[in-house]
Amino acid sequence: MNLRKHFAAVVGPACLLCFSASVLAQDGVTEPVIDTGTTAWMLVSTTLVLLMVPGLAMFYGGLVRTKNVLGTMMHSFAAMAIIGVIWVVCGYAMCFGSSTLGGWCGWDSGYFLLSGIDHGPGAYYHAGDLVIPHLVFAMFQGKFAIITPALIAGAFAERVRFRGYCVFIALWSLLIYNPLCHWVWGGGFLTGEAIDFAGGTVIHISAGVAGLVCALYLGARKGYPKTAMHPNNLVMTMMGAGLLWVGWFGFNAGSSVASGIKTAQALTVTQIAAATGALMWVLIEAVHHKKATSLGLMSGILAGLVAITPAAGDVPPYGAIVLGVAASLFCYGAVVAKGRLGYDDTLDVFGIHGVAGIVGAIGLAFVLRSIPEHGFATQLWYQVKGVGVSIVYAGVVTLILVVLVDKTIGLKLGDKDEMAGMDHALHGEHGFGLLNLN
Amino acid sequence: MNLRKHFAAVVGPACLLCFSASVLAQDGVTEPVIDTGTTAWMLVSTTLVLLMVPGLAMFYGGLVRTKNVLGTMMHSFAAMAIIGVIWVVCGYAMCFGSSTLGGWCGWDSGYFLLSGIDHGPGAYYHAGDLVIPHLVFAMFQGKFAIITPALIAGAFAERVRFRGYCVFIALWSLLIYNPLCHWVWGGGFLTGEAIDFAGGTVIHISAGVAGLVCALYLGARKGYPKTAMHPNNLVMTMMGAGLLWVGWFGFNAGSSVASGIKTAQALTVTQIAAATGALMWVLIEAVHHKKATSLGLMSGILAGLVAITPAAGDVPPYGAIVLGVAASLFCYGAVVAKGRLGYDDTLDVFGIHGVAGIVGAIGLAFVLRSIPEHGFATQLWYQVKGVGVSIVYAGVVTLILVVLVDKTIGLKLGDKDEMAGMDHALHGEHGFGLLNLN
Amino acid sequence: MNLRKHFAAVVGPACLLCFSASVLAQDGVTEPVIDTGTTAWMLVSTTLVLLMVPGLAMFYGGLVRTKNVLGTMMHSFAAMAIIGVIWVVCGYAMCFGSSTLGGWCGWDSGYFLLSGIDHGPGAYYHAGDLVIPHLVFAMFQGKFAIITPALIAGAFAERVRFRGYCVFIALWSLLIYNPLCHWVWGGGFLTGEAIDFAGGTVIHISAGVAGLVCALYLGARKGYPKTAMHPNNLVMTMMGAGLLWVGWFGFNAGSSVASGIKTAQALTVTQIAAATGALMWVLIEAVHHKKATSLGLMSGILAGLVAITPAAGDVPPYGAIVLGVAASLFCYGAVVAKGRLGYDDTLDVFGIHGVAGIVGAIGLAFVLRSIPEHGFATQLWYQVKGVGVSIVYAGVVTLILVVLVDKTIGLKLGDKDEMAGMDHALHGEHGFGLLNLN
Amino acid sequence: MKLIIAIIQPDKLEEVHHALVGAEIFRITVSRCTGHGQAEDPDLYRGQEVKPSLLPKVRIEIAVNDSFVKPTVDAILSAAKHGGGAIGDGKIFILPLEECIRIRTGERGGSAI
Amino acid sequence: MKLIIAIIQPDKLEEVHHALVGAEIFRITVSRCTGHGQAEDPDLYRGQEVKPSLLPKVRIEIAVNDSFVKPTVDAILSAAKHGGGAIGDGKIFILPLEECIRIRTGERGGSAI
Amino acid sequence: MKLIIAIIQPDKLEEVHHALVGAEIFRITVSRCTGHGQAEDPDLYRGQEVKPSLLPKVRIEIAVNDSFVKPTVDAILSAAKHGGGAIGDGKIFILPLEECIRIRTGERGGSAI
Ligand SMILES: Nc1ncnc2c1ncn2[C@@H]1O[C@H](COP(=O)(O)OP(=O)(O)O)[C@@H](O)[C@H]1O
Ligand SMILES: Nc1ncnc2c1ncn2[C@@H]1O[C@H](COP(=O)(O)OP(=O)(O)O)[C@@H](O)[C@H]1O
Ligand SMILES: Nc1ncnc2c1ncn2[C@@H]1O[C@H](COP(=O)(O)OP(=O)(O)O)[C@@H](O)[C@H]1O
Repeated sequence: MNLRKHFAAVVGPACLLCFSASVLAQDGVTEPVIDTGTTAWMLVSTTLVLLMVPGLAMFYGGLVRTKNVLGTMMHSFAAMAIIGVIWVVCGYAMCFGSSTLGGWCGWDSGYFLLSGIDHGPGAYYHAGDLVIPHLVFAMFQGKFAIITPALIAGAFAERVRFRGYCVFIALWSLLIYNPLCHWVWGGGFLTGEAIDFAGGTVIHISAGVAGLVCALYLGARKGYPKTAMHPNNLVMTMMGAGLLWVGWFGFNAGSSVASGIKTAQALTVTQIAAATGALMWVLIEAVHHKKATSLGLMSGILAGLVAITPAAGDVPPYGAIVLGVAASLFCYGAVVAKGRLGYDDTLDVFGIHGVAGIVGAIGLAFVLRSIPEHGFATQLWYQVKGVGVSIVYAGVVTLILVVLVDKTIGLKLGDKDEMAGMDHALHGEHGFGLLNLN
Repeated sequence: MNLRKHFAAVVGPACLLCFSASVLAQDGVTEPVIDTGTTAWMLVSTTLVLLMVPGLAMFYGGLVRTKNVLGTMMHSFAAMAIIGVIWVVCGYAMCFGSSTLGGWCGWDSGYFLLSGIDHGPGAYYHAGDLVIPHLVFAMFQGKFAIITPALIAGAFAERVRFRGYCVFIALWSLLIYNPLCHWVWGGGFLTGEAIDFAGGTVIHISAGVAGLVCALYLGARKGYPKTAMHPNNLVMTMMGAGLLWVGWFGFNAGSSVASGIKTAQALTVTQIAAATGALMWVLIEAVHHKKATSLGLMSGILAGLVAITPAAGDVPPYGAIVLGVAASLFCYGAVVAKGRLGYDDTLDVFGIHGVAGIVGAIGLAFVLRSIPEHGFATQLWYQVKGVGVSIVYAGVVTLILVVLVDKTIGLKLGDKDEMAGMDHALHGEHGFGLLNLN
Repeated sequence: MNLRKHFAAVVGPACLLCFSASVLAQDGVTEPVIDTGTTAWMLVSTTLVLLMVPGLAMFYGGLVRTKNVLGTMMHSFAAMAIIGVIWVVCGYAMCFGSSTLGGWCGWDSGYFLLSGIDHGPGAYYHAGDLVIPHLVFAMFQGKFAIITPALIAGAFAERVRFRGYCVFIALWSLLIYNPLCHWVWGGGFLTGEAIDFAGGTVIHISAGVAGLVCALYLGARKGYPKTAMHPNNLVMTMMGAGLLWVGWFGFNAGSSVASGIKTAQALTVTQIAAATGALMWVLIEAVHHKKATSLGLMSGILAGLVAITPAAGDVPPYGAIVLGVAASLFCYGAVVAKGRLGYDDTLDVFGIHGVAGIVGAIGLAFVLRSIPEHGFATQLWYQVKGVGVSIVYAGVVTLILVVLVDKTIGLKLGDKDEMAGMDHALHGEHGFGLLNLN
Repeated sequence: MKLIIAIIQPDKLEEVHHALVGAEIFRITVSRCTGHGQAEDPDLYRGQEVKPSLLPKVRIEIAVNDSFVKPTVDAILSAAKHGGGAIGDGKIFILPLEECIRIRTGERGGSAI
Repeated sequence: MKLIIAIIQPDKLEEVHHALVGAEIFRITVSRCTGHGQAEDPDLYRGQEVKPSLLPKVRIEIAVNDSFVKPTVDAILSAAKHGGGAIGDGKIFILPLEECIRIRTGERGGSAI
Repeated sequence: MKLIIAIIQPDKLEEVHHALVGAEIFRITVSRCTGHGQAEDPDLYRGQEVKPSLLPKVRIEIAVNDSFVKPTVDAILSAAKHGGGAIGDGKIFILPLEECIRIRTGERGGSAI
C-alpha cells in the first residue's frame, strides 16, 4: 500500500501530484512545476485560433463583390488589432476576474494589463492536476474574444463605415462578449449549468443573433435581392474554409486546457462533425439542385464545426455524426428561408453560426457520452436556458449598440460609397490591382 | 544498483516506466499515464496533415484552367468529407484491426465508429514506452487516408464528373488504401519487412500508379496536347506548395508517434530533402532551358518531400540530400518523358508522386543510418517487394474500379461539360467572379 | 530536508533533474531523458517559422506589379532551397560551433552535415534543465537563417536577375548572417551583452540595412517614382500578413527554447505588440489621410512584430504596448521620409524591418521586466553597441557583396526584361493565367 | 445601324444598365477597361497618395438601329452622370455599323440586332 | 477593309479560332467581356438560383480585306453555334475600316492586315 | 473624327502613353486583350515549352479629330516598336467616328473629344 502510494508518487509527477507539486526555487520559496506538454498544446491552440482570423477574412472576403474585398477582410483584421488590445487591458479581467457588479462581469486588478499573471506566483494556472503558465490561458481565451466580433461582420458586410465598425465591435466586446463569457465560463451564474465546451452560446449564438439584429436594423444592400451579387473569389473562400477547419482543432481541442484523453475526444468529434456536415450539405444540394457547389461544401463544414463546438468534450463520435447531419439540415433550411423572408444577412452569420450554434447547444443533450447525475431533462433545460439567455442578452444589447453607434458616429455606409465600393471609398485601395492595366 | 534502479524509477516516468505506469484512479482501478508532450505533438501532427489537404487543393487548383479551378479544389475537399466519414465508420478498423479475411484487411468491432477507443481502457495507445490517447493515433492515421485519394485526383483533373469521382474515391479507399495500409502498417504480411516510415508505398506509389491507370483509361483532355493549357494561378500553386511543405513536417515527423530523437530526425531529413529537391530541379531547368521556373521549384520541393517520406526515420542528413537530388532527377525525366509519350496525366501524379515514391522507397536502402541485422541485400529485396506489391495491387484494382464506376454511374466528363468547364457545368459556380463585371 | 530533497526528486523529472537525468539504456550506457513537451513546442516553432516563408512570399508578392509576382515570390522560396541546403552543410557549424578565426565565426566538425548531432551522445541538447533533440534546435535556428535573406529581397524587388540573386543570398548568408548569429547567439563577443531574444539585431536590422544598401546601389526601378506602381494583389498581402503573425509566435515564443513561463511571456508580448502596432498605424493614417488602409494595418502588424522580436522574453505586457506604438510611429515616419528622399526601397525593408528593429533593440532597455545587475545605462549601451555593430558590419559587407555580384554574374535586371516583367522574362511563366483568355 | 460605345464610371454600370432596359435596349456587351482623361482619383500607399495614370472604367457596346440611337444616348446621359455631371463621367462614341448577324439564326441586318 | 467584331460564348473560342485558321484568317484579337441578351445561365448560391445580369462572353476582333469578310463570317457562324444554334450564341458586327497600319513596318492598307 | 484602335505589346504601354501625351493626346481608353499573329512567345511548363495560341496584348482606343490622326499614329509608331520593329509589335486600326458625346456636359462633336 505504502509502496503503491510511493510508486504512484514516482510515476505521478506528469499527471498526479503537480497541483501540489513544488520544488525548491533558488530563492528558497517553492514554485509549481509547469507541465511542458500541456503548455505546448495550449500554445499551439492559441496559435491555431489566431490562424482562424485570417481564415475568416479569406472566407468572408471571397464571398463579397470585388469592390468590397479589402473592406471585408479589414473587418477581421481590425478585430485582431482592437480586441487584441482591449483584451489585454481589461477584457481578461472582465471575463475571468471574480464576479462583480452583481455578477454582471468579473474583475481582478491583477488581470489589468495582465500585470499580475505575467510573473510571480500569479503566473501559474492550474488546469486540473497540471500547471501551465497563466498567460497562455489568458491568450488562448483572448483569441475567442477576437474572433467573435469578427464573425458578426459577415452579417452587414458591404455596407458599413470602417470607423463606426471599429467602435461597434469595441463596445460589443466590452458589453456583450465579456459578460457572457464571464457568466458561462468565468464563474458567473451559468457556470456549471449549461454545457458549452468551446463556445456555442458564448460565441456562435451571440454572434449569430447580433448579426441578425444588425442586418435587420441596417437594412439591405442597394439592389438586394433584385440584382445578383457574385462572390468575387470562391477560390479564396475555399482556402479560408480550409484554414478555419485547421484552426478549429485548436479552438475545440484547446478548450480542454489539457493534452490528454479529453483533448483527443474534442479533436476527434470536431473532425467528424466537419466532415459529416460537409457531406450532408452536398447531399442536400444534390437532391435539391442536382448539383453540389463548393460554397455548399464549405458551408457544411462550417455548420458542422459550429454545431460541435459546444459539445466537443462531451459527445462520442456517433454524436458528432448526428450533430453534423442536423446542423447542415437546419442551416440549409435557414439560408433558403432567408431568401424567402428577404432580409439581408449578407454572409448568413445567423443562418450558419446562429442556427448551427443552437442546434449544437441543444442537440448535444441528446447524444451525451454520459448523462450527468441531475438527469437528462434538467440538462436539456440548462441548455435551453443558456441558449435563451445568450439570444435575449446579445439581441437586446446589440440593438441598443447598433442604434447608438449608427446615430452618433454613423455605421451605415452612404449610397455613393456603397456603389463605389468600400475598398476605394473607405480605404483608398483596390484589392486586385492585377485587374487593371497599370 | 538498487539505488540506480530507484533513481531510474524516479526520473523514468517521462520516458521509461509509463508502459507499465499506472495510478490509482478514483474508481480504484488503475489507468495508464498519458504523456502530455507526445500527445501534444501528435495532436499538432494531425492538424498539420489536415492542413495539407487545403494545401493540395491550392497546389492542384492553381495548375488547371480557370474554368476548372473550383472543380479541382472540390476533389481535395470532397476527400476530407467522404473519407473523413468512412474512416471513422470502418476505415480505422480495416487498417488497424487484427488481420482477417486471410489477412486482406483488419477488423476490430471496438474500432467501429471508434466506440471502443473513445473512452475506457481502450482509450490508451502505447507508443513505445509512452502512452497517448488512442483517438489521436486514429485521427492522425485518418488524415493519411484522406490525402491519398485526393492525390490521385490530379491525374484526371479537368475531365471527371463529380458524382463519379466521389464514388470512386470511396471505393478506392475501402478496397485499396485500407488493405495496403493494413499490410504495411497494421500488422499485415508486409509489416516489419519493407521500411516505409511515413507512406512511400502505401500513399505515394499507390496514388501515383492509380493516377496513371485512371489517366490512361479515361484518355486525354479535349485538345491535349495540341492546345496549350495554361495554369490559371501559379501564385496559388506556390501558396499551396508552401502549405504542403509545412504540413509535411506533421506527415513525416508525426509518423514517429513520439516527440523525441526520431521525431527530430524525421523533421530534419524532411526539411533537407525538400530544399535539396527544389534546388536540384531549378539547376536542371537552368541547364536545360536557361531559365528556372517557379513551378519547377515547387515540383522539386514535392519530389524531395515524396522521396524522403518512406525514409524519414531511417536515413541521416546526407542521405536526405542524396534522395532529394535523385528524386528531382528522376521526376524531371519522368515528366519530360510523359510529354514524349503523350498520355495525359494532367498534374503529373505518377511523374512526381509515383516516381519519387519509388526512388525513395528503394533508394533509402542505400543510405540507411544503420543496416538491419538481416543485411543490405535482404532489406533491398524487402523494399523492392513492397514497391512491387503496391504497384501491382493498386494498379490492378484501380483499373477494375475505374472501369466499373465509369460504366455504371459515369466518371469521364462529357465533351460539352468539359468545354464549358467543371466549375459552371458541374457546380454552377465561377471561381473568380472578379473577372466578370457584375 | 532529506525528505524534501527526495520529494523534489520525485516530482522533479519533468523539470529539475533532467540536466543530470539519465537512465540505463539497453547497451548499458546512460543517456539523457528527452522532455517530450519542450520538444513538441520546439518542433511546432520550427514549423511555424517555416510557415513564415510562404507568408512572406505572399506578403511581398502581393505588393509588386502583376508582371513580377512570381519572380518576387521565388525570392522567398529560393531562400528556402538555397539556405536550406547551406545551413545543413556548414551554416549551423559556423553559427553555433566554438569560436574560430579569431571569433569571426564558429566551427565544429561534428556539425558539418549535422552528422555529429544526428544520433549518439551529440543528439541531445540541454535547454536549461531540460533536454531536447539537438537536431530540433538546429532546424529551428535554420529557419531564421532562411528567412533573413528572404526579407532583404523586398528592397530590390522587381529589378534583379534570378541567378545573381541566388548567388547573392548564398554569400550574404555565409559572410554576414552566420558571423552575426555567432557573435550574438553562438558564443561570440556580443553574447551575453546585448539582449536580442529572437533576432532584432541579427535578423531585422541586418536585413533592413542590407536592403537599404542594395536599393541605393542598384538604383530605382524604371519610372520610379514618377509612374504609379500598383500592388497587384493586396488581398494576398493580407493573407501573407496573417500567416506572418501566426508564424511569429513560433519565431518569438520558440526562441525561449522551452515550453514554460518564458515561452508564454514571449507569445503574449508578441500578440500585444502586433495588435498595438496595427492599431497605432491605422490611427496615424486616420489622422493623416482620414482613411485607414489595409496595407497600413498590415504594416503596423509587421512593425509591432519586428519591434518586439528582440524584446519578447524580457518586457512585460505594458512594455509591448509601448514598443508597438513606438514602432508604428517611427516606421510610418520612415516610409513617408523615403517618399521625400526618393530612393527606391521597393517594399520598405529598411523602413519597416530596419527601423522597427532598431526601435525594439534600443527601446526594450526602457521597459525591461527587471533591470540587470549592471544597471540600465550599461544595458542601454550594450543595446546601442549591438545595433551599431550589426548596422556597420551588415552595411559594409553587403555593399562589397552587391558590387561584387553585380559586376561578375550580374544582379541588376536589364531594362528590357524589367519592362517585360520578371515572371515571363526570367522564369518563362505568368502568375495569373486567369487574366488571359486561353 | 450604329455601334454605340460608352465609357462610363464602374459604379454607374448598374444604373446605366437599368436605364437602357428602361429604354428597351435589352442587348449590350460590357467590358472592363482603364482610361485616362482629366479625372484623378488617388489611392493611398503607405502614407503616400498615388495617382494612377489609368483609372478603372467600364466600356459598354450597343449595336442599335438608327431609330434607337437617340433613346440609347439619352438613357446613358441620364444615368451615367454623377450629380450634375462630374469629371470622369466618360464619353459616348457612335460608329457606323454596316452589318449585324445573329449567330444563332444567321439573320442579318436590323432584325438581328 | 472591314473590322469584324464577334461576340461568342467562351466555350466556343477554341473552335472558332480553329475555324478561322482553317479559313486562313491568322490574325485576331480576343478579349473577355460580359454580355446581356436573351440568354440566362443561373449560378447557385447557398441553395438559391442566382441569375447574373451579365454573362461571360468572348469578344473577337478581326480586321480583314473585303474579300475575306464572307469566309470569316462563315467560319464564325459554322463554329460558334451550340448544336443548331442556341440562345446566347452571340452576334457578329461588321464595321468599315478606313486604315490599317502594321506597327513593325509602318506598312499601310490591305497588305498590312 | 476617327476612332483609332492600337494593339500593342503590354511592355510598351507606358512608352506609348508618354508619346501620346507628348503629342498632346491626353484622353485614351486602354484594355487588356490577347492576340494571335505571327509572334510566338513560349512559356515553360515542367520541362516543356508551351506555345500559347493567344498572347497578352494591350488595346488602346483613341477618339480624335481628323487633324490629330497623323500625330497620334506617328506617336504610336515611334513608341510601340521593339528596336527597329519586331514581330508582335502590333497594329493600328482607324475607324470613322460619327459622333462623340461628353457625358458630363452633353457636348457633342469635336469639342467633346
Ligand atoms: N478622346 C478619347 N478617346 C478615348 N477615350 C476617351 C476619350 N475621352 C475620354 N475617354 C474616356 O473617358 C473617360 C472619362 O474621360 P474624362 O476626360 O475623365 O471625362 P471628362 O471628359 O468628363 O473630363 C476617360 O478615362 C477615358 O477612358
Ligand atoms: N445589339 C447588341 N449590342 C451589343 N451586344 C450584343 C447585342 N446583341 C447581342 N449582343 C451580345 O451577344 C450576346 C448574345 O446575345 P443573345 O441575345 O443572348 O443571343 P441571341 O441573339 O442568339 O438571343 C449578348 O450576351 C451580348 O453580349
Ligand atoms: N488583322 C488583324 N485583326 C485583328 N487583330 C490583329 C490583326 N493583325 C494583328 N492583330 C493584332 O496585333 C497583334 C500583333 O500582330 P502580329 O502579326 O504578331 O505582328 P506583326 O503584324 O508585326 O507580325 C496580334 O497579336 C493581334 O492581336
